[in-house]
Amino acid sequence: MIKLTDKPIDVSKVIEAAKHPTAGGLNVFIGTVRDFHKQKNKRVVRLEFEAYEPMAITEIQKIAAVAIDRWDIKAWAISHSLAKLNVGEVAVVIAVSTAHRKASFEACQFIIDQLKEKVPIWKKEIFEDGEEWVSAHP
Amino acid sequence: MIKLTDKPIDVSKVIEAAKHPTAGGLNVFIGTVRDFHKQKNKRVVRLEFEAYEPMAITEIQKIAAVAIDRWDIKAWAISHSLAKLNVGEVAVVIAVSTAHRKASFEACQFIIDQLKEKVPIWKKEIFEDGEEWVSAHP
Amino acid sequence: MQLTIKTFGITSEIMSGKNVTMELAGTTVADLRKALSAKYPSLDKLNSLFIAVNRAYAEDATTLKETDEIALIPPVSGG
Amino acid sequence: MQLTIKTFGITSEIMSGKNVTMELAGTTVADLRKALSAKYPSLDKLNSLFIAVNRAYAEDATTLKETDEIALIPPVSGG
Repeated sequence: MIKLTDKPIDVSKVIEAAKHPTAGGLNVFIGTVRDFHKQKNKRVVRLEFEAYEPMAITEIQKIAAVAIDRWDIKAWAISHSLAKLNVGEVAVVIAVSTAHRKASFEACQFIIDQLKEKVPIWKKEIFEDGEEWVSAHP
Repeated sequence: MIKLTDKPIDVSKVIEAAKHPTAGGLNVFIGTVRDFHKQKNKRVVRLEFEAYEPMAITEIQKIAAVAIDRWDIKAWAISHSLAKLNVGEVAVVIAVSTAHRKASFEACQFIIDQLKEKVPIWKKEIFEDGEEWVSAHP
Repeated sequence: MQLTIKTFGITSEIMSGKNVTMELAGTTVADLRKALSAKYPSLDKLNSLFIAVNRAYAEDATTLKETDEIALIPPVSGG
Repeated sequence: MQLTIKTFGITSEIMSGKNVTMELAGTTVADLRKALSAKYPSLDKLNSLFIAVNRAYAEDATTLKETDEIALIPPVSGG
């Protein structure tokens, strides 16, 4: 299951979609909005997302295909927010179930690492005194 | 938060308890009941748990203390079932939040690995034709 | 040929639009890169800039057609 | 001295009870191990057997008192 949504992400639904009777381990990564940007020493007020939606879904499918090839994944689900988010709210949920637990950790970490590197989704941080597209500039 | 319970585990509650405004990454491990015991080539019908409760809580506290010392953990929560469980049901939930995502994966994996090694909780697998305390014998 | 280019994130601000039309003399992604760079020098200041053709990352050697769906991918930051 | 020993998992089956009283001639965890092994030879077949004293894993050299909370910890299998 892949979902890009401007509604609040229902974490339980993503987890349910990744459950499987042959799985013993289910790893879930939840990215939440941090209140502070350390490098900039600025308080984060809000986040906004933009996505190139059809390509984002295709790229997530490609990442999942590589992961399924590498680990014995029983079920998986990914939901990414495209909403305006406040501090503490959920930006992304990735859930992966495998027969044994080690693979669930490895596969879930691989997927979030790849997502952050390749999937065309952009995050704008809104500070008290301005805003900025994350990672755009050196 | 540490909870041993004979009621169904509320996964959302465990996750909520591990959220923190200074955290950007929240990793969750969910152990579920697998339908099949590969080594024994037997179908699992049900699981039962027993715990030495006060010592189990103390041992989990010790494991968490080591993890907090090793990683910059913002919040964490653990719930372990002591109920009779059917296939697919949740046996354990561990949730750990950290500022950055890599640490959340490492800390959560450390905690489940240590829990399986040291915490006095025992699992009995009920098969169609018998039952057995897991790992008791060579 | 005339291309319509989808922009995202900071590239929408640099190019002042979400769908920007451009006349391209050349035929490849590399030619498009040069044309973009000449018209919008601020694009060169980005950490990276990929060009997607028909919803997939494209190589510099890829040949473009007027009917292609072309998009600029500045540094992604999802998750 | 007389000890009351809490049993868990398979040890409750081997020793036919959840709280088993035992007369111990010696004074240490090692002595208790020997006495248990003599009375319940099936315990030796387990993958491992730890003894907890007052809710913490105990060393063989630990000295026991009648008032200690003593428990047998066969191979754990939580999670």
